[in-house]
Amino acid sequence: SDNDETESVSSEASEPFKLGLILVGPRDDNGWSQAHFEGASHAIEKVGGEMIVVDKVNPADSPNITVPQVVDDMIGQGAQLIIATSDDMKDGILEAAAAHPDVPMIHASGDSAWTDGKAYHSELPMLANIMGKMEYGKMIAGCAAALQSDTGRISYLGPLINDETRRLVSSTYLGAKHCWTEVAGKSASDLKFNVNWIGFWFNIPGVTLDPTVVANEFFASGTDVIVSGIDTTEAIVEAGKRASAGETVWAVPYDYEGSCSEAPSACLGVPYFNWGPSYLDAIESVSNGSFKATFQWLGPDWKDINDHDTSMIGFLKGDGLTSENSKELDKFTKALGDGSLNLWTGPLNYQDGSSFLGEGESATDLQIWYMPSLLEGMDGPAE
Amino acid sequence: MFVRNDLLFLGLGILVPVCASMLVFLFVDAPPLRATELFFEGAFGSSQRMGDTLMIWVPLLLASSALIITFSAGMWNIGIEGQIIAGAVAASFVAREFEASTPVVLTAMIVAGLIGGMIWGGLAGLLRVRGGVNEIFGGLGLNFVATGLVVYLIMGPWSRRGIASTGGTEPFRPQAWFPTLDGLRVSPLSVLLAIGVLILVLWFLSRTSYGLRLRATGKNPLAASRFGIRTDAYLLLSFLLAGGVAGLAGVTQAAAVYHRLVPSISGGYGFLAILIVLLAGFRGQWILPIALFFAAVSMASFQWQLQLGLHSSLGGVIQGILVLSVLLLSGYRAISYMRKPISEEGDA
Amino acid sequence: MSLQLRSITKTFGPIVANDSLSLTIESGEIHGLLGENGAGKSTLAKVLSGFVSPDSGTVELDDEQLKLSSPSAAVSSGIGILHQEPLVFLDFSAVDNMLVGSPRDGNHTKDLAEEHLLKICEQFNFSIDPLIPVQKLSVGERQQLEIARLLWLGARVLILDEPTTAISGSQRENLFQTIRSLAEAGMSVIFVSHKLEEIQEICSRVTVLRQGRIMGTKHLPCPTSDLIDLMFDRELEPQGRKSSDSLGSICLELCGQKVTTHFESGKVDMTFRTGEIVGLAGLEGAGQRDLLRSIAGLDDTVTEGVFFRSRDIGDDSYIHRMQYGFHYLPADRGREGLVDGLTITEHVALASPQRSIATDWKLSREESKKIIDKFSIKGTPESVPASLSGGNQQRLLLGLIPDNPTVLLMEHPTRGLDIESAAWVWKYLMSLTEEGTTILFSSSDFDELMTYCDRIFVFFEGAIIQELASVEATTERLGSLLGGVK
Amino acid sequence: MEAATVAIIIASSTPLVFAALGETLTEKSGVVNLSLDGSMLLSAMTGFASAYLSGSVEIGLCVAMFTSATVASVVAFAGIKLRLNQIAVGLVLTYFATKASALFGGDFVRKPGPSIQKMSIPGLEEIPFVGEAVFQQNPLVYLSIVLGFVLFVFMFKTRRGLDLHAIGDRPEAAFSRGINVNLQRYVYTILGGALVGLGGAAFSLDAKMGWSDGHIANYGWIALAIVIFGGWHPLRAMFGCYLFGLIQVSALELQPVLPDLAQVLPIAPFPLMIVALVFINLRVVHSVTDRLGSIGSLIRGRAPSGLGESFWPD
Ligand SMILES: Nc1ncnc2c1ncn2[C@@H]1O[C@H](COP(=O)(O)OP(=O)(O)OP(=O)(O)O)[C@@H](O)[C@H]1O
Ligand SMILES: Nc1ncnc2c1ncn2[C@@H]1O[C@H](COP(=O)(O)OP(=O)(O)OP(=O)(O)O)[C@@H](O)[C@H]1O
Ligand SMILES: [Mg+2]
Ligand SMILES: [Mg+2]
Repeated sequence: SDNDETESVSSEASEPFKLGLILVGPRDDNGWSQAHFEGASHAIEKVGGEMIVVDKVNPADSPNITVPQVVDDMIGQGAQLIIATSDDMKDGILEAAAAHPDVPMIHASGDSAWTDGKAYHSELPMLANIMGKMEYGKMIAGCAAALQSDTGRISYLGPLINDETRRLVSSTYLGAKHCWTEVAGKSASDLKFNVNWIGFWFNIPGVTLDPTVVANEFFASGTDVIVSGIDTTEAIVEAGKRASAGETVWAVPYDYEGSCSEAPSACLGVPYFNWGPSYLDAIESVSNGSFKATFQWLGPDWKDINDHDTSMIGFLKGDGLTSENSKELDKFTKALGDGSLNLWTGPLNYQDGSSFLGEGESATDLQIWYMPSLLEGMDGPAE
Repeated sequence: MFVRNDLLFLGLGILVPVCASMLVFLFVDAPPLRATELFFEGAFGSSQRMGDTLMIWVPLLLASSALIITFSAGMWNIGIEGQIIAGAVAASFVAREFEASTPVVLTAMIVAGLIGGMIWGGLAGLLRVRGGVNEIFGGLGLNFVATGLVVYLIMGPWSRRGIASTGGTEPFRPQAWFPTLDGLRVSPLSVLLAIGVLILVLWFLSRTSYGLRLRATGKNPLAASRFGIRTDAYLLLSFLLAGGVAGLAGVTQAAAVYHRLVPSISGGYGFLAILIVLLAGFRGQWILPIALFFAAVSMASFQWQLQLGLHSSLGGVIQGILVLSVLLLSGYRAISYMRKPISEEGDA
Repeated sequence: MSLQLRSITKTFGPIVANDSLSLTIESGEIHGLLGENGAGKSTLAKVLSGFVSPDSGTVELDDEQLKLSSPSAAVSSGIGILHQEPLVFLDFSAVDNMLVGSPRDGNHTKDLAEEHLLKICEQFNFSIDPLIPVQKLSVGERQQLEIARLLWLGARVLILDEPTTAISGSQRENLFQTIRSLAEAGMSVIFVSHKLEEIQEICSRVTVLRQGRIMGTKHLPCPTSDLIDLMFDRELEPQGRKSSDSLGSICLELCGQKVTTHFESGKVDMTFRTGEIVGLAGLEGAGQRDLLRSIAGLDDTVTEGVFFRSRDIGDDSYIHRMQYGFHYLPADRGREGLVDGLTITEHVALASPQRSIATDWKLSREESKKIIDKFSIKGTPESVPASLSGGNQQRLLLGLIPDNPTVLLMEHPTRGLDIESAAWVWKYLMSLTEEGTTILFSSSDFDELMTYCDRIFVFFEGAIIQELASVEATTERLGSLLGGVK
Repeated sequence: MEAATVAIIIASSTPLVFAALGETLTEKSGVVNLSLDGSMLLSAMTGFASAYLSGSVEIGLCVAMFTSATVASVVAFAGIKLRLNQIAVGLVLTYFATKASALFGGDFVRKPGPSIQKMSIPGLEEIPFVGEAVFQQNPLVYLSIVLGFVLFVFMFKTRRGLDLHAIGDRPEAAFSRGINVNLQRYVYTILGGALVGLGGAAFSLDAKMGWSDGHIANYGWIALAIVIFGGWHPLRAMFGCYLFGLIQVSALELQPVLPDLAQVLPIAPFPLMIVALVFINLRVVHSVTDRLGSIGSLIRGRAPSGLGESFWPD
């Protein structure tokens, strides 16, 4: 099986750039890890370098390798930039960065380099963070779900619970609520939005809940659109299976541009990360010595959110979406882009009814990033 | 001629797995020679790498030590994974709850791990002796329960603030980390612990009267009871001891490897250890090298992935082939001996 | 119709179980096979029923040669065997038992089986509910079931190997009725037994085996003494152990002790004195083993009313009684006596009461060396039971007897030993009695019993039918008592 | 509970049913094939891979059955011919097959491939509740249910079934009745293995729709446990599988109520099964079940006496 051969492209540069990429899942998961893998490959091709990839770096799949260990070995092989691509690698990458303070590293989805963040590590000058403003992608996803749903029952297949997942599921809800009430003009009370958490980013038999079972249970309980928040594609697979059996159900996968391919007709579209450009910048800054421990939280390029060279966040519409819904969705996306529509505006309450944003108040990045709870109107545990 | 036969089988025992492995390499089109080279580099190439190999060696040694105890009593201790986990949980509890100097905390963690493992092992033993539940079934069940327990703790009482993830608990305070020499990840303490325990276990089994009675029970319970041995008590004892030793593996995993509690803390080493002990033919002295070899393969497997881009489970396949072929060969050998006319019965 | 055996020979290693036996059995005849333990009766039966293939020799039924390659082959050629412990399936119903392995053709269906069973039941007045699980049937009924099955499969020759050792008197009567009427119906029956009385009762002829050879065939009835002469070789009467005066105080008492054999069980009231040697004679399963085990306090036996030095030890476990110096020497060395896989040294360590945690292996090794020399065991301290011959295993068992036991309970103490070493062993055992050990042992060797016992109890069907002082014991007397003839 | 949920429980338990039935058959004959967890993974992989390459589900099913039949035959050969400890061999094979499935399945991870299509049964599907719960499934589900009853009839109502009990319970007696014990043990072990393979395929071609490393780990162990829990009785084993599915689903329903435990509840069946066994083994209970006759024996459930021991006529 040569699908996981180490990428290597000859280059005119004296000695080619070496990138070390640490993935939490398999590089071919049609989701989070594959998005990173292809983004990085894209970037490394551009500069003509080599990439050392280790995937499935998590205690369940690889009990005998830890992040610091991988980092050591990568540096040993001359990696000039290390990218650790999971929130689960936080402790590991911090330990490694402390051990190699002068090696450029990126922790995708971390906040250790955010000066006003809660977990700022001033002592790590070379550990940067990159994350995309997936909130927008999720809002679009939520909108698509609401537009297409007949029953008004939308379920979110959640991974584990933390700040990131709370803000993403909330964004989905905001998008859904807006399009359900404002666009489709139905009453808010008819919209049921619930979330179940499996306990990790992907299925670990015996440890997490089985996403396939969860998805099934969603559909059985009357849901007709599942929005996936996990790294892998169980939701869309289940939706496809039921759709092919004649049921009118859909799903919105996550993370990876290509993930609709597992069941195109049941796919309403996929909000995805396009890591290529940001990784390319990072590589170049390393080569010209300007790399610094910056915190980047990048949004879409509103000119064309699906532009591979410029947009960090994209949304690729799926065949499941009817043409008129697709038009509505474009309008919605445009409104988000030109700032005429900011869903993070009050009045908004938390699940428990306490106030999150007052009338007319709109949320700061800090408030959004460190989302402490779910929003009023959503069902499901918040921690 | 028996000797010649032995040599023949020894040769085959080495040759067959090696050839099979080479075939596998070719199948996944990896250069066998480079892979072999990487095996040594990856496992022993640098002090760092050796250290990492030892890091895998430690839990394997401890788990194997636990298993020879139960095997000596004629029991299949499939519950070992759960016993490792239980030990880790108990140790983590100490690490989280007690603030004290490193020596104190570590001692407390080791003791706690020992007890935790004993409890879990004891449960399997009780089920077998009192409940009439076959130890394989009971052990399996307890493994799942142990995982459930860890997940519950990690998601619930011991979860990180504002987070509900099976990813793991907060890292322990540094006082609860096994000390390491700088530049190495492996803790000399855990290596000493593992070797010490193995020696202790072998000593117990082969030198003490309790060990002797335990072995007698395993080999022929009926005859053993004729010698006045309370066989049930000894079955239980074997599970308690094995559980305790396995619990120590849990301690090292938590305090010397992950420095926190994760659901898969046992790393499947318990199961792998079963293979090691089978391969060692239940003979203790062989466990040291075989466990080391298995650890080396696991490390090499990582290098194969890193440098040849091979699949991470290649190492496991090779380990499997090795044990399977040796097992089958031994069986073939046994029956080919049986065919020979039985030596003279009776005496004049 | 007649069954002809031509020079059947079967050996197991050095043992010649059957030594070119030739024999003819007429149809309608009930032919007895007589012989002491190990004479070769069962082996012959197994050869005929296809369980073991003979080294040489042929079997003919109506002048056509039979291929007895397997049990089923034997059955299909008309020879069926009824084992002492019938090979039935306990969880199955009676009819299912008839069905298993029967040919799959129109006339071997479940209904026909049931029909046939009921017919047989009524013909020989058995009472077996076709649907009852075999577990619930007594051994006797299981035999009846097997007979019904064999008849159904068209057996013309029926072999019964010690069919009466495990069944009650009434069942035996019933069985004999059945056999007789089968014979009248022209069937040939081979009846293996030790019990002279029975042989006399139903056999028309009897063949006596000794050490695998035919000692003779007699028409019955004939004087029992003739049979005994054939079974056991006459020895000049050995003198008993005339030292009863040297006996000490009462050591062991049994009051209303029940001997729990699988069928009827007799009450026993007896007392044993310090230094006394008591022999228990009887056929396999006549009850002597159960008595020994219940005195030892082993799990599966009734042990009330046992008094050791006039204190009730009825409730004390086997392990507890060991502490009183009781020691039990089982007959089945492999299963119950020795732990295969452990060396002689380890056995010694196991037997010796260890106080310290760490065993002193040097000491145990020295100890085992001593035992090896003392009992002239062909082996080293490191050899395991499997590598020892039966005789040497027995020596090891004897060697493991603790230094001065109070009560020594032994099954067949010298089985598998040659004369000299047996004599030597007994010298050793008697020296123990000088120290005040009381010895109870079961044996099938008359000389042994007569030579070394102060008293002999003879068991028959789970009850003691006679107590003899060794001086009263003669081969004839014992032989006929064993057969239940007073 | 809605019919839809019942439908899910039945559908998601189907692979387990195949595996449990297969192992029941094997163990009835006196052989323990402990390799289930591995051979299910391996056959799930080969099944999907071949279906993916050939585009035909049928081929996938066959290959899957062949795969774990092969694994089973290794167990049989080692246990019967080589007289090795069946448990040891089973455990080693579990490990090997698991790793092999991951290694050789690399090219097929999360590839969209062919899958078994739903096939409602006209007429029956209209029955309220039952119709939706049972008769709007795919052929494999129907097969699993039918198989359960077929095996029941085979084991308890036919001559060959009788022989099967015989060789598992008292091989030497079976031999004396002219049954070729070891040959039959080979046959049943391999047949059972094939069913296990069907279970694996039921995962990759239906329940899970595709292949990814270790995604069905543990189900093999669960099946083995259910065999014991099922007291080596096909229908009781089937019941065990559905019970298992039920508890799994209820775990989800409970997540909002007790979020902490939601993760844990899916393993609840295990402690429950153990407790059940201990309870059944209690002397008191024995004395009751003994009186209950056939139902009692169903409740008690008994391991074949010759289980795990090799037999050879001398
Ligand atoms: N399978 C065997 N392997 C080795 N030796 C055997 C075997 N079966 C019988 N023998 C030996 O062959 C001899 C005759 O045995 P057999 O069982 O025929 O005697 P028997 O007359 O039936 O004795 P009993 O009256 O106690 O049943 C004995 O010495 C016995 O030890
Ligand atoms: N899935 C399973 N199904 C049935 N039996 C199993 C299974 N897993 C393990 N076993 C048990 O494995 C046993 C063989 O291993 P082991 O020697 O441990 O049995 P055991 O515990 O000694 O049996 P016993 O109940 O006679 O003591 C088989 O008898 C069987 O009961
Ligand atoms: Mg056992
Ligand atoms: Mg006999």
